[in-house]
Amino acid sequence: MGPSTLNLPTIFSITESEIDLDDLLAQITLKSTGAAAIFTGMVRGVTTRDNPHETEYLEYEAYVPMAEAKMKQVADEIRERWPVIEGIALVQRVGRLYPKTPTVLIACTAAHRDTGVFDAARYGIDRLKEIVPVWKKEVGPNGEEWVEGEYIPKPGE
Amino acid sequence: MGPSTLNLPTIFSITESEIDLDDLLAQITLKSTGAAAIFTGMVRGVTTRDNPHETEYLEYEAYVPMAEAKMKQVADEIRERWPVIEGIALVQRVGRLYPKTPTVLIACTAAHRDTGVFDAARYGIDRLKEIVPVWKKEVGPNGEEWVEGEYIPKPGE
Amino acid sequence: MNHIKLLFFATIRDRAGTKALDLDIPADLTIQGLKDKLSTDYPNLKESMHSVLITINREYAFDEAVVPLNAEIALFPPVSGG
Amino acid sequence: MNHIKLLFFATIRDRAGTKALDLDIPADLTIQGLKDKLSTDYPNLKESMHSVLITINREYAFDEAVVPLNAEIALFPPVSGG
Repeated sequence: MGPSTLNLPTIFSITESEIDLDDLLAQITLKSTGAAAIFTGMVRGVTTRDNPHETEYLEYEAYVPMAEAKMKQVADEIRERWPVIEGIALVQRVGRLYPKTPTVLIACTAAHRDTGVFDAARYGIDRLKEIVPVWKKEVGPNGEEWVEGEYIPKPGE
Repeated sequence: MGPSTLNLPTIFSITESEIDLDDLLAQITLKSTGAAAIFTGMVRGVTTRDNPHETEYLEYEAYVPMAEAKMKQVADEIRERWPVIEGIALVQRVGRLYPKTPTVLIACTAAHRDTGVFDAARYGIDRLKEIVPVWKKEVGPNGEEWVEGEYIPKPGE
Repeated sequence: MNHIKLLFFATIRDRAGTKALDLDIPADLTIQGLKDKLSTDYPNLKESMHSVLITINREYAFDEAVVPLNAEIALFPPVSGG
Repeated sequence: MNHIKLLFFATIRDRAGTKALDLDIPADLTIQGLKDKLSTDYPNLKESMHSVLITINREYAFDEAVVPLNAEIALFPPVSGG
């Protein structure tokens, strides 16, 4: 079996700095790692689905200590569902972010690619968007507007 | 709808250089991009599944012009199955590669995360391992051995 | 009495006109009671109280919960990170 | 006659003892015929001919295919990249 859970790298952070994929990936790669699934979200300058519009920039803010605690919780949930996961990184960038800029990253590593590493990353980003207290205000040619989430956490989440 | 397929960025390369995730991601990010799913494989120094063993390094080689043509084909197959995909990068590193080093990357971008971008990346790595002519020799404490693939391409692949 | 710290984020902060507030509340006040008090004292917030998310000491909390002593309470709309 | 270029990779190259070979073959030789010829001329390759993958001008090819003029033919084991 792999190394004990205690020593497995878990990174979670709210940051104003650029997201460095190569550095984060290196930090969650063990000697037993053979596969990584990474999701990144970026600011869309042009949106065509639902309500088509353009975006000049997004202004992100976070309730930092709670956000980091909830990211830790998302990582714990991932490890509970996919015990083969070795390293996990969850990073949310905040501040004023322009189109094409990566704003969020979820990365999961495992020994092999066929034991859930893709599903784990997918779960991570879905969950982050449900329970991690981060908000964004969209600024475009028609003024500014807060983006409204829709998930209502249940007791114990 | 998004930009016409003709202008969509598609990167495919066999390289001896380090894989730069941030740079590749930037190259396949459009103004309409909001999500990226990235898979990377790396050299496992310690393998526990099937035949447990240690690896000192892997020596990769490729039939370069055909490998690049087949990577292009994998990208075309992805676009046919998931027309929402915006940018695609497929990179295989060759040469002598040590544990923890990323050896391969598949990245797909799309406007949103829920329209197939994860499945497209998963398909890309599975397909690359079936039809792209690259081989690796494993060197460890007990000598060296070619890693044997098992897929037999069908006519027209 | 219970001395608590309130934090507001996103739309709720815009409506409250402030990021944070120190508040004295009765010792056995529930989250529902706190919402009622805020609706009365800060009319701008009244409409938001239906859909607001509330946390007690950085965990999601619900209407029946009693606000603990010296709690850090945050009020914000459903999250929209990513 | 048909002048073709053969390329060997991985295990097949190790057994052939060379990376590439120029070869003259009969004009209507099939891939199966080429395999037979290689098994005879290069006994080290005989065992590999059962599982070898063969490409003609960088596309996967099968036993019935006739080798085109001046073809680039590659022989290799199932791929193992990634």
